[in-house]
Amino acid sequence: MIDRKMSKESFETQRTEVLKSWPTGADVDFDAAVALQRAIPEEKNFAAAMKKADAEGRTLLQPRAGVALVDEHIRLLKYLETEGEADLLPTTIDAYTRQNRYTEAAKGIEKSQAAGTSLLNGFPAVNHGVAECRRVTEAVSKPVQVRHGTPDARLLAEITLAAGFTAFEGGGISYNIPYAKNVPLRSSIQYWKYVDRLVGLYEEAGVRINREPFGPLTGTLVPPCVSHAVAILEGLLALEQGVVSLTLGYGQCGNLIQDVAAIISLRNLARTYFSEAGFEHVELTTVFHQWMGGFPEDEAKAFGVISWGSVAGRLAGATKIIVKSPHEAMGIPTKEANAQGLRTSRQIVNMLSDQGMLDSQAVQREVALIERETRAILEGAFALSSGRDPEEAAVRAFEAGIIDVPFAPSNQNQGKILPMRDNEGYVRIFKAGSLPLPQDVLDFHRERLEDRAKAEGRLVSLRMVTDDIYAIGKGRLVGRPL
Amino acid sequence: MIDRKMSKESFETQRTEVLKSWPTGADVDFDAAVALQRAIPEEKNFAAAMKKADAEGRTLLQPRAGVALVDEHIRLLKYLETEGEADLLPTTIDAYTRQNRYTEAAKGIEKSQAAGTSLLNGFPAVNHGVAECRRVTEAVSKPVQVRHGTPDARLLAEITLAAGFTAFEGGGISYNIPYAKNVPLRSSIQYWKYVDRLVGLYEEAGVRINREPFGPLTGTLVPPCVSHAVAILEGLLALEQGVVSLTLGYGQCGNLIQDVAAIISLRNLARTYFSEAGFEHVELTTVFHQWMGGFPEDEAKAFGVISWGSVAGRLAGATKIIVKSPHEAMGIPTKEANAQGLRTSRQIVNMLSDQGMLDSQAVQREVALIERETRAILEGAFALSSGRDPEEAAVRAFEAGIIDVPFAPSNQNQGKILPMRDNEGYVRIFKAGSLPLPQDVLDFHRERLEDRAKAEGRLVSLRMVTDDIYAIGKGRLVGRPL
Amino acid sequence: MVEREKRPYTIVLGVIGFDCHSVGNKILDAFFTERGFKVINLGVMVSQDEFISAAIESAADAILVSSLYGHGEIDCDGLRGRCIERGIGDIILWVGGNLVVGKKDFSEVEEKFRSMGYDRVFPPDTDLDKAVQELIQDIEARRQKKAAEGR
Amino acid sequence: MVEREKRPYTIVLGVIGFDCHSVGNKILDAFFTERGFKVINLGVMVSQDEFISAAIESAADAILVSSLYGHGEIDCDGLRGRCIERGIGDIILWVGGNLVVGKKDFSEVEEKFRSMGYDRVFPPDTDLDKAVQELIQDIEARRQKKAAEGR
Ligand code: B12
Ligand code: B12
Repeated sequence: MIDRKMSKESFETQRTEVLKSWPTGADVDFDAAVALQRAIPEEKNFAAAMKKADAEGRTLLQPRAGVALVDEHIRLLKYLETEGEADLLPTTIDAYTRQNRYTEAAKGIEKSQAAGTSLLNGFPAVNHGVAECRRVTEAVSKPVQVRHGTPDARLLAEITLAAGFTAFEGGGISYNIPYAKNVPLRSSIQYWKYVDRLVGLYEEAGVRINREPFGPLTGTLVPPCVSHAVAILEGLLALEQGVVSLTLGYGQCGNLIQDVAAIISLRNLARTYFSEAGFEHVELTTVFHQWMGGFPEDEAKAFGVISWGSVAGRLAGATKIIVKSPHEAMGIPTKEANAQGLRTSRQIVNMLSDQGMLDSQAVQREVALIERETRAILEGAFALSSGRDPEEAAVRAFEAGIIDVPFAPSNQNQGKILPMRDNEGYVRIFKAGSLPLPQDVLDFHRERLEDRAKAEGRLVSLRMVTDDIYAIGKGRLVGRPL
Repeated sequence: MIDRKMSKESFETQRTEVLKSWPTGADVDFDAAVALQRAIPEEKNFAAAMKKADAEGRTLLQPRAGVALVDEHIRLLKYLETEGEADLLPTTIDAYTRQNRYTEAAKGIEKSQAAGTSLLNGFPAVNHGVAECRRVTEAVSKPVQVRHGTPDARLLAEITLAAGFTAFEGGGISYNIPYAKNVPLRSSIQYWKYVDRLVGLYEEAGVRINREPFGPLTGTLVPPCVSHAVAILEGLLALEQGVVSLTLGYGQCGNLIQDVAAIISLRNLARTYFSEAGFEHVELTTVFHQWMGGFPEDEAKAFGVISWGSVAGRLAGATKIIVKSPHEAMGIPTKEANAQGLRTSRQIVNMLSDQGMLDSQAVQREVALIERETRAILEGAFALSSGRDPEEAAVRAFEAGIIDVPFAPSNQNQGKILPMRDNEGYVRIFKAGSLPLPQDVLDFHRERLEDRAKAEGRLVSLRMVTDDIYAIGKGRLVGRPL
Repeated sequence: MVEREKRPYTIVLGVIGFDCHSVGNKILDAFFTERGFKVINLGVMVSQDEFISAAIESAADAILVSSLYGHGEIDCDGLRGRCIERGIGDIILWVGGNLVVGKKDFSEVEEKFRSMGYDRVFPPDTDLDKAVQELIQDIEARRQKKAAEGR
Repeated sequence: MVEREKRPYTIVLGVIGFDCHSVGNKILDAFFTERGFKVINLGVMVSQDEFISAAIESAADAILVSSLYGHGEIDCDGLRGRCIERGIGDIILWVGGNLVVGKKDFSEVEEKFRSMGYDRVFPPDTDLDKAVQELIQDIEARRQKKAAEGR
């Protein structure tokens, strides 16, 4: 096993620079941070909560939420834990902070103060700094995670972990390709090595921080094999830096069999790849994201989509589900709407929790398919690196289009792949670009799409992709002609 | 095959009496009614809509709804067809009319006019009479059914069918046992023979009216074998009088496998029993009722229950689903809340419609169990009659407790049976009373309940039944101790 | 001090009007019986006069009326008056369930039924453990008042 | 009568600010291209100046700004002013998407962005077929006006 841990010197050099990049960085004191983290009771530690849920076979619920001002944000989180009955809390970061635009974030804070309502789409943790962020983690009684979409989240990680957050979402691939336009993949992976190493340092100091690569990517018809390949590469990158508590994610596609198979295969693949790479001590858990693409505007219909996500997430046996709100299509939810999404999901998960997981031959068939596809992509990627280096593999695979994320904004992504639903709503691959899938698999996808086209009396075409993008928002799964 | 059709004379004698029982009866003119019904376009005929949906493998959605005044009722139904996107419409009758208390209903109409809002829990069709009811069926563009709970619905049937309603819910058992206190079962079955014969007369005149025995009975933890036995007896009674379009129903229990198995077994059993009895030309369809027991008061949670019902109904392949509203626990829904329940269900059913039905070994096992149980009950019942007369079988079976409906108000029902959920939420039988189930089946039920009790660290007890009655309302499926 | 009556708390239970909802009624019966009350359960579809006759016959402390199906406003009106007419004007009258048609603000519903002469009004999600305490209080208060009045 | 210009309708498309939502942008690109427009698509994360430079360079008829992520109120403000400063003050400016933070009444949102100088404002469920008609109208009107002014 090749040790790819970032060197102490390299980390320290970067750290000095990172902490200087915005004034609030100066308040980060690692030893004080470790002391603070150690004092956090077990039931507020995210990694412990995930481990426990996994052991008990439970599925936890977590919303997304973040507003500009600290007190408002605390009120929001407290509401979600009491009225929303959330098991796990988030702190969703605003989009300026995600792009390290702290000056703009500061303007957003000011404007929000003036307007008396949040004009930012999240919580600008860096601007608020360690002490203010600590008020957040101390005010609530459930574990809190930082959720964002930041290619360079080094300062954000330093500040939030020092403030008592016990989980940090993201990764060098998943927080670049869907979230940025022209950040080199190599750079974002380097930035995220730093974050993972920081988590490793906490681990070495006796503090377990949960890490979660962002599974859904663009959230829009991403075939499971594509997001699984990214999840496993990011998982390896995190483990290499000393991460132990790792949650791999997947965004609901909408067909129940495919969604259940996706979570099962994600677990299988991760266990195999991680242990093959020499990582035996991994606290592996999964997260299932309720439908991440366009939602229906009508709240009643949105409740249907939310419920269906909870059904699939629970029947798949995911460790946690990220919950949407009935406001999804319209805008950032009020705390009330957010809590409603949670309670709908709670009712479903509770009612299903005694019923076991779904399994069937169809599920097993799909598991086998997804595993073959993902392996083909990963092996194609590793073939481009020496010593199965996940960093090299990722960078080269994106260059070569061996990994290709549909509809992504990044110029680091070839963008040649096009997904499409088959006649039963499975997300299949219409244009494979350079994905190295075996010919029989490609043929299988094509056949399934032809079946659909026949059923709809039209030819397989780009129009069907567009129809599929709109479909759930318009009240269906498959984008059929009217 | 013994012809048990009610004789022409007997029917005509009763008819004269029935039509005189309230002034509006005088307006019923069968020939005019047939002419009116024949002029109704195919897409507004309920039987045709059910047949078409069955052929296409679709699942239709229907709400419950009824208010005191005609114009208000028309507005309600139109709202449900436009804003609610309902496939089928109801007209739910008020509880005074259900007890033939037309004087009280008249008072309710008056008070509602004065109050400017409906003080009745349904539409008093008899008081309104043929011409006013016809305004209802003419105002809408979807098929409309009469839904009620009336032991003696002869006049109601005469008036509503003459007014262009094309479907009529109920039956001599299912509209007595859960809906009355001391109406002799033999009487209600006689009353319903009249209704079925009336439908048979329409049939003979070329007009197909859909009939639907009320599947869920008390709606509270009714084991599938009990409601299936009732459904099949009522089905036979209806077919004997010349009914052709028949929809058998089942109220969701909550465990997915059991619910899917229930619909599959209901269809299998009905086909077999009907053809054994010599009825080959039956347009058999099924209706799945979303959870009919106590609902959560919180609307977000209610949306979860509604969605879960839609999932199960669709995965079971039911021909239609009766939809609840987020107001269920609180009171008769506003038209808005009713439409919300419909749209949530619509989103689910649409998203699932391409995904096929659920099938698995577990489903097949449960189908076999339900079929054995139901057969045991039905054969026990038929053994008490001569020539497998469903009427005699039903009356004697209820006397002997061979059919026994849990929690029913009627003194015609022994009320010795007690259901209880097992550890996976299946509704099992705790106290079987005199149900003639094979010993190994009873042992199986008991084992499953003991499993649950063990998991909960308590003894199998009445307390668990009470806990189960409250469970879904309190956000769970199985009523576990806290 | 007046002596505390020893005989069991006696209550008449039933679902009023043409209401067939029997599940809650069965639960209330089991619940109050388990807690030592003497329960005269009239079941569903009980008329005002049946309630009163049963209460007179059993010398009940209280009548607990349920109405679930929405016609409560019509069915429950006048019960206090009939009680007075028939000589048990001071009996404790409780009512609970889904008392009116539709989802209404409970405080309005409470107000409405209070003004009809009901001593307490309960929503469907009533905490029965709390209700039982209140019932004992109400019954004790009534018994002591009656004893003091020397009746 | 002024002669109708023959060159293709030219539009600049992009998602403003630090907004990464690329799906709608790709759909708009495909949609307008299919309908014969010349589309200069700047993709996501486009600054105000990039929009204007692209519009000047291509002599565009209109700029179609998208904002999905909620910062529209901050990001979109001032674009009309910069257009005026840079000499294309009369360009057609459209904006659409989830323009503000939260679920707000659309008429208020429309009002707000109109007052920032946008000619038309679109919600996320915009009917694109209708929008394309409106765009042709707006462009024709602007071209004729310019022709009439003899510029
Ligand atoms: C998919 C998605 C994502 C994906 C995006 C992947 C990608 N790179 O594209 C991911 C997961 C990465 C993501 C991230 C974020 N998202 Co997002 N996302 C969505 C979601 C679910 C669907 C968007 C979509 O693709 N729709 C399908 C396309 C076809 O529709 P569209 O984008 O609306 O575009 C159409 C119309 O708007 C219209 N239109 C758009 N612009 C214009 C312009 C003109 C002139 C005209 C005529 C028409 C027009 O036409 C388009 C084509 O039909 C929406 C909610 C929803 N709609 O259901 C949230 C949503 C847009 N996201 C939201 C937010 C806040 C974020 C984040 C900031 C994270 C957070 N705090 O929650 C980050 C953004 C970070 C950043 N830097 O931008 C919010 C915005 C909130 C608000 N405005 O109040 C939304 C509404 C969700 C919500 N309710 O909270 N998101
Ligand atoms: C099961 C059910 C049925 C079954 C009843 C079977 C049976 N025989 O019992 C069936 C399907 C037959 C049925 C029929 C009807 N039902 Co119904 N039914 C329900 C449902 C879903 C559950 C009721 C239940 O069993 N709950 C569980 C028990 C334990 O709770 P509970 O009954 O509320 O009783 C508790 C409390 O209310 C309280 N309580 C009750 N009384 C009292 C009294 C006192 C003094 C105290 C302290 C406490 C107390 O304590 C009880 C024990 O915890 C409710 C809605 C709901 N709650 O979710 C509708 C509901 C009660 N039904 C309703 C209606 C209208 C009807 C019908 C008229 C049909 C229709 N138009 O929709 C018919 C009734 C015909 C008739 N003649 O009565 C409405 C009433 C509407 C309103 N008030 O505005 C409801 C609320 C549904 C709705 N939202 O429309 N129903």
